[in-house]
Amino acid sequence: MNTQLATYLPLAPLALLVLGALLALLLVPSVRHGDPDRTMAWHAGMVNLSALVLSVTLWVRPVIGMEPVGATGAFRATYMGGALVVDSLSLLLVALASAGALLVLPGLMTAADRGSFAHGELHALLLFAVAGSGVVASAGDIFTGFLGLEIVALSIYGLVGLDRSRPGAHEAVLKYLLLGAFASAILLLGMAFLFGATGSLSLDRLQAAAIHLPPARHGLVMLGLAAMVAGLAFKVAAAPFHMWSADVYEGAVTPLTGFMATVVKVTAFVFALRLLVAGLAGVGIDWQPLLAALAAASMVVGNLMAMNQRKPKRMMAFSSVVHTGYMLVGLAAAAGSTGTDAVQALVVYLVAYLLTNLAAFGCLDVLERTGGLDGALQRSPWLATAFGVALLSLVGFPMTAGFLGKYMVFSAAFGAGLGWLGVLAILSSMVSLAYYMPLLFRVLSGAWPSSVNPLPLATGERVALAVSSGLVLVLGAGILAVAGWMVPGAHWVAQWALQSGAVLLP
Amino acid sequence: MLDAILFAVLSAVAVAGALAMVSRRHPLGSALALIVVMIALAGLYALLAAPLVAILQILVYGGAILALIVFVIMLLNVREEDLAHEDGLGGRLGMGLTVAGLLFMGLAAGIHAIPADPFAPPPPGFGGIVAVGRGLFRDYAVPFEVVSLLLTVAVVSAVGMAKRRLD
Amino acid sequence: MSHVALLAWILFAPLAAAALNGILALRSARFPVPVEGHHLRPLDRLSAAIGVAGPLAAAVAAWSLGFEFLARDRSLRLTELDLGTWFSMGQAHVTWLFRVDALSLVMVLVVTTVGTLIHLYSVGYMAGDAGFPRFLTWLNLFTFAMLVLVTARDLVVLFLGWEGVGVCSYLLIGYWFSDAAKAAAGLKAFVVNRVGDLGLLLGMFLLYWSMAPGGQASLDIDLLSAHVSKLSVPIATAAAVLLFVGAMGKSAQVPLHIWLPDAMAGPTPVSALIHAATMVTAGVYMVARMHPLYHHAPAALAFIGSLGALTALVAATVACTQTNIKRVIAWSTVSQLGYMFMGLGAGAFSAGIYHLFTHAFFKALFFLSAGAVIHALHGEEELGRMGGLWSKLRVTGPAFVLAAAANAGLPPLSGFVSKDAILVATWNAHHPVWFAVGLLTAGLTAFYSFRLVALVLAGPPRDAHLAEHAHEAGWTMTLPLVLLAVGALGAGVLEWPHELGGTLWFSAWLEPVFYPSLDHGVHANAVVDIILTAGSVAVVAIGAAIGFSLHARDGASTGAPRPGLAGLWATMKRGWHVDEALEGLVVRPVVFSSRAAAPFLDFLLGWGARGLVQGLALAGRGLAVAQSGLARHYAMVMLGGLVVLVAWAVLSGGR
Amino acid sequence: MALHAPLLVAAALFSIGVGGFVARRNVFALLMCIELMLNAVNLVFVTFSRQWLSVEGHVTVLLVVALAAAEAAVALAIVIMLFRHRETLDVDVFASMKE
Amino acid sequence: MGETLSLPVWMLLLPFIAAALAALLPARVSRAVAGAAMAGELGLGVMLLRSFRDQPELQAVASWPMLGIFGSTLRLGVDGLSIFLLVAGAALGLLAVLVSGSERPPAFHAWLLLFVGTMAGVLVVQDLLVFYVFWELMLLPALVLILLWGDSDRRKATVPFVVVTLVGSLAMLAVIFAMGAEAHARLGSWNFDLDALAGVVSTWSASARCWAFAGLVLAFAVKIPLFPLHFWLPAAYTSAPLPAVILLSGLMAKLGTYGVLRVAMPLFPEQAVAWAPWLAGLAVVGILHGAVLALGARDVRTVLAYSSFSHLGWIALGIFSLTAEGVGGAMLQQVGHALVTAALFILAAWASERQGATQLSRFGGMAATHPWLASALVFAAMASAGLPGLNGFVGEFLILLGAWGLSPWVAFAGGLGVVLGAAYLLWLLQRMLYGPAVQPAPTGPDLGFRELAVVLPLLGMMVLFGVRPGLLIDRMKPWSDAYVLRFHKVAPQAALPTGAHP
Repeated sequence: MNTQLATYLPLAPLALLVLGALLALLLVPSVRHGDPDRTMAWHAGMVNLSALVLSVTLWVRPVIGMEPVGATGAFRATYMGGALVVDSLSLLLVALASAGALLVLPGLMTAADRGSFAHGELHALLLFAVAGSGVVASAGDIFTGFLGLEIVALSIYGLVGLDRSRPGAHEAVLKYLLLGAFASAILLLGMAFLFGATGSLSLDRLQAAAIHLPPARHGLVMLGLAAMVAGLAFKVAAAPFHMWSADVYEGAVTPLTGFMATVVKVTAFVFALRLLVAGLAGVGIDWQPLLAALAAASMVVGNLMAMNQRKPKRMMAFSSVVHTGYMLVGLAAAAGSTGTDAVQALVVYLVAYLLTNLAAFGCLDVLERTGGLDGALQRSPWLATAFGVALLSLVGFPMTAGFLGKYMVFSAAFGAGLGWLGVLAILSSMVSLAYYMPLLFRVLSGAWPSSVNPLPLATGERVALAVSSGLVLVLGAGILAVAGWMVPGAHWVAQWALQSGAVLLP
Repeated sequence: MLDAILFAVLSAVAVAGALAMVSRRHPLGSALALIVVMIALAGLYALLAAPLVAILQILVYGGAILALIVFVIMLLNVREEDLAHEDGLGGRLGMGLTVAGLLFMGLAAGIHAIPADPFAPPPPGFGGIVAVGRGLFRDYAVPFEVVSLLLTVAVVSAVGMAKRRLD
Repeated sequence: MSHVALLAWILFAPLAAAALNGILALRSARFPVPVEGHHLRPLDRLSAAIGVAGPLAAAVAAWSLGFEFLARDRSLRLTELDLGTWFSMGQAHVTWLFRVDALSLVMVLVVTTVGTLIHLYSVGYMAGDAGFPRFLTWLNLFTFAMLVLVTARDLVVLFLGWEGVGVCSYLLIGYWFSDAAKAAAGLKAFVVNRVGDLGLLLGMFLLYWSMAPGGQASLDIDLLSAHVSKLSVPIATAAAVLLFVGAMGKSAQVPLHIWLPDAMAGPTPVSALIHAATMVTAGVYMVARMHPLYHHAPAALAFIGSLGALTALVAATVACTQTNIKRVIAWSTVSQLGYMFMGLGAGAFSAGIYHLFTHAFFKALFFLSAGAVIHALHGEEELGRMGGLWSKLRVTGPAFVLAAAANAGLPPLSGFVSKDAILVATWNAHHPVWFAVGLLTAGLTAFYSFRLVALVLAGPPRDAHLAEHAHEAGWTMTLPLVLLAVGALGAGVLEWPHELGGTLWFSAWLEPVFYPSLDHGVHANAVVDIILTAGSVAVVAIGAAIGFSLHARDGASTGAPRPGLAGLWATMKRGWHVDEALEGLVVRPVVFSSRAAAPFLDFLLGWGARGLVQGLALAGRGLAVAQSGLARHYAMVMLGGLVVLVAWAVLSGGR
Repeated sequence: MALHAPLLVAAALFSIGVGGFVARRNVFALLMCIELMLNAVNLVFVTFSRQWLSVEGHVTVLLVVALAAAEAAVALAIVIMLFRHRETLDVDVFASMKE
Repeated sequence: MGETLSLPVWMLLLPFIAAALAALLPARVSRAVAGAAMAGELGLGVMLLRSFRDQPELQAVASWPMLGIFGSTLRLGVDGLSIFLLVAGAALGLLAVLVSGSERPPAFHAWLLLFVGTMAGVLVVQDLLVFYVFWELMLLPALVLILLWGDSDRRKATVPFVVVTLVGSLAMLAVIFAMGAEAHARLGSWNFDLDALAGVVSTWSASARCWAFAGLVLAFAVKIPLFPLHFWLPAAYTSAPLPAVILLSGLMAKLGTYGVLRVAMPLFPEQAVAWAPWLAGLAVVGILHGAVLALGARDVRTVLAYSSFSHLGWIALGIFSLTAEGVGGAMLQQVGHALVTAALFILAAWASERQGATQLSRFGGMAATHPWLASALVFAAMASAGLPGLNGFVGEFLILLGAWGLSPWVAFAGGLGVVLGAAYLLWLLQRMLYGPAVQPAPTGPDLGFRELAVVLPLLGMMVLFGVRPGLLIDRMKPWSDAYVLRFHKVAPQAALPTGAHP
């Protein structure tokens, strides 16, 4: 195979996603005979699956043009003068995004069958969202990354707005769009100031400029940071920029909520990693307090709000604000320390969070669809088990992914001298019991109307839930590494996360 | 010197227009005020050696987007009672602008901290169509392409939402 | 047979009997056989044989050991049985070490001999009871525990016997458990005893830790006795008093005496064996056993003596007023125990032990004959329905009179000698008050003893029907009466005063034990002794005369002798309201806190914990005000956040 | 003409836009406030690229304009949908989900 | 450092493997599997005992290298403190399986095995992080067993239980992180090995060590439970199914005191010495409070639950006395009480199912109708009341002896518990067994062969350990002596008190 072409192979996942999305657009009108919905769904599934497989394969066996970075086996390939970057982190994000899309797809299809989605757009937009996070993953400069975030956002607007069956959808999309645009403007302002300080927005030039930045310009950098962090805080739903999330999560159909809560958030965090840890690593300013404050606020506010929620979905929304707080703890630690521990911890947490919430929202969707949570154990034990696993992981119970992530992030915080933040995080974990446990108890031992029949579950949903909750356990089994037993799945994740850290901090 | 005066006037017009836009009750009024702001901004761009941007500002903004907005307002043939009856707008504006004033003070303070070195004279053709075009299509091809993707997504979403039910 | 083997026999014969009987008891409880009349079922005969054989074997071994000792030099009268370590932690090293010396042997003889007789008696008394094997099981087990108590060389092992007898007494008092009141009486006995046991424990701890710094911490009685002189007097006193608290519980001294009268709920043999002859005297034995400590702590001795005197007097007054035959004897037991402690308090250890010895015989006799009376009246215990039984009960009657006389202390019976020894001792130890109290008590004792005789035997029957059908019991019951009567009559010989031409064999026998703490009180001015003796005899005679004459008349009531005394009489009959007082002071508060106070506290705790969560939730609701659903409010909050961030940037910016 | 003046003007415009956004209830007004904020951002970009004499700022401005157009398109679609649904342009009407 | 696989490791793995099996097999078989597994566990425990040397240090050590972020090396092993608890855990597990009805589903036995396994994990690991992991995992089986197979009011019971326990253990987690970070800063790598940490934290400031000690003690005090953290206990114990309650009160509670002995006090000896009197005071309050509550309780299981609370107070008292006698007594009592409480709960459950009720007001006269059951109950109650010659006594005696070494007043107050203990136990017997037979009269036969086979060994061991406690304490003595010596160093007066004289 032509080496010239082979050097572009790393771009394949991204290209695949974009082309897949555009192809979907072409398919929308053309598929008329047969079952158009299934066709579109298969298309979306296949594209995501192949993107996932491709990125994993590329991670396992890097090809020509991917130069190793550091000794961890991390690598990077750059294109068009650094405008496009493909490295361990970007491959991980693509993998996560397409995996997330795959896992919500069955739920979305069932929802679409019930609601009056316009299927064509549905799948096209889902693909566009994944492609958007692909752009974020390999954007060589901040502005491109920002555009990627906007692509994701616009497709989510569309996805939420497409659903005409839910009364809340319109309201949700309206709030989301208005506040989202507002936040984007703020973020852009920050970017402009950053541009003013460094004269460029491309990451490597930013890095170069940051290292010998005249102190006189620090003020400008700080200003830019403040605004950009505010904008990002909106995207990841960190207090006090979180308030949209509950309403939007409630308004959107549950699988979509799951997608928002996981893929979008993770994408935004990767962008933040690129900007703060990689881009401005060198600049002699310590903005740890900024992130720490946001983290603290998110944990406190999220907990206090979540305690009073009656609707599980809103509760989950606020609880995901709390988890944003935990991730910000990791980010703060990463911003403070020069080692890769914190970044690795944060990335592992991102993976754990993604899997856990996909499982949780998936189960929630099915349960709410059919007779509520109470006594689900009698109705369908496996579903209840999956939900239980997800909840325990949210609590951070050992042998679940949640514990692994929390362990690494918290220990990173303590290691980076953010002990107070670590203690606060643990306190918030205590408080979070107050709203997770009752849910678990309802599922395990609630009384259920015997009239309700066992749950009708589409095969796809079964598979999705099994995979997500199963992966939660696999990743959680990583703790077995304490006994020197490297559990394959968890070990790979840890490695991948380590390399992601390495590419950010060469 | 002339620049300074022009700059002062244009800035004044822009700010005044902005205030007008914010405080007009009827959207059409606000839209007209916005147009004024944009034209003034175009002037400022021109003063800042960005002729192409200035022109595009007038064309795209003044033309396309505003037209779109006005068009939609007309299309919906909004009657007076459909409008948000903005009772107590004054109070809300007062409060909003006060907080926004805090923001402004913060930004201004930040801006003041920057060393204010005067501008170097721009090289010939700076900000002209050639320079910007070369930048746009060579150095910044990727963002450009991404924006095209973005616009596609926007169209898909918009159509998906706006089109009537299929059934 | 070697001494050690004999000691082993003494200890384990009763235990083996208890084990075998236990199996029989479980079997007969699981597969009940109906009983008809006062007859032993086949299984009962077997268990009766076992149950009597056990203590009998022990008694034989004990006597042979005793004669072996007599043959030896007095300094060599010691035998030890070592069964290895019990437990060892820190400096606490406790061994299964059993020891018989002169003092222990006295107790062993009493326990086994009197015990055997009572076992035999109970075979007849309990015949026809459904739970016969169970009864003998507990009785044997009690014998074993009591023997452990008196032979233990380590305080902890002694404590094992101490609690063991307590449990057996609990089980035997509540033997007829289907009657809730009887079971409750057992419960009361056990709990009150536990209060005393706590004192005993704390006493041990104090001794232990006081020796610990020197590395000589131990609970071995002999080691303690050896090192006791190292203790400062205050500590010795505290320890002595704490130990004595244990004795107060076990030996029913005021105010821990309340359980003993209720303990009469048990079958009469139990009252005779446990609550008259043996267990209740354990406290006396323990104090005597720890005599070096008490000798080292005079204040403690004084306390003991005073409390003994008080108990003796109070109990005697109460005994005068009781109308239940067994309760009279029970109160008299309390009073006699007070006597013993008075003797110990006067430093006359051997006198105290001697009174214990004689008391075992005549009080057992007293109870058993009373039991025979009750048996004859088909379980009737109320004096109000007795009387005129002298003619009916040819054996029991005289035995009853003899027991009463000995209890009253009429010469030449054993009771006279021992009581006299104590009185003399108190005088010579310069405790005139105690002496006076003792004298008064002696009078009262005589009074109620003969009041009892009169009410039971003399005069016309108060209940003709009952008297009509009264009948003498079988040989198993009368034989023990006779033998015990011999004991009550003859035991006095062992300590017959010099002045009356006797020799003090008993105190001589005990002297090697008590040698360290000089056993004064016996060798004193002979003239004084004579006078004191004469006085006491006079008082006793008067008391006896009044008691008999008042109640022998036909139609004599069991109540107050004359109306004027009615109020006082009632008070005394209620035991001076000690029971009620303790009920109000201790039991009520505990019950209240268990029913109300403690649960309420827990309620508060749980509520507080829940309140914490509620508080957080409340704060959340406060926060939720901003979550109004209005986009522009959200935007306002965001703007606030942005302002703060920008402010931070500006303030921390320039550097 | 120094660096500060245009930046201050931009800051002012941005703040006014923000103030309007938190105050108004009419959808169109809100959209226009966002447009105003974006324009302020553009001014900042232009100013700084004037200072750095780098064309990157101009390019970015053009892309931001496109972005604004995209957002406007979606926003107007939503407005149409909502108006079709609820016959109003008042944002405050849409507050069914709260707490 | 030892090999990678040793007896303790097998004892740790066996329950988990068996649990996986039991979950998949049909009900009858799964119960057999569970029983066999527990029997095997017990066998392994006996083998371990036979090879055990009476020495203070860790034995049968296995060790693995750990992944860097988790620490350096993982050590597993047993010593005088843990070995008998480990064996008792196996025995109680076997007991639990024996008394669990054959109608129980496979999942039930699987969870039972998991419960035993996690507790074994807590007992054998020497690495604080892994200790924490097992500590947390232990909660899950308890929770599930109560929630799925408990009584009607189980929901109400479990919420405070779980929440309080988790809050406590998260406090411990915070301390663990702080110590690990200190080790990371000092040694350059994460390290949670207990011995390593002991060296690391000794340099902390006094206040820091105070907070850390407080956090650890909080976590363990909840499990013990120490007054005033006991409010979750009665509901949890009374609503749990019998096999679960055997493990709950038999072993899980002991793990609280075990944690204090193993983790909290060795890491922070000065704080332990300084706080000991206050903690001992709390323990005494717990003894009395529990006893008083048991006196007033109107339900068999409630009485036993409070009695368990009171007895755990004894153990805690012995530990905090910081004397060889007290600590040794506490260690002995940890094992002894496991026997007694298991027997009591089992017998009470059997009595209740024959009576068809658990409220004491509906009991009475059982000694006449079910003499053997009654005799066994009286026997167990006497053992629980600390009757000399049965296994309750020696422990209580040593504990009180040690407590006097700490302060005579503590010993006195604790001693009142002896009186109250007798009171509530006899009062329980009085209401259940004595008095006239009630209506409706208890039904069903007296103890059958299978039941005797379960309960007789227990009673036998009570006598055995009552008369020859040396079988246990001779193993424990070297450990406890060495243990108490540590506190000599920091405060001589605490280690060998002369007993403050009144």
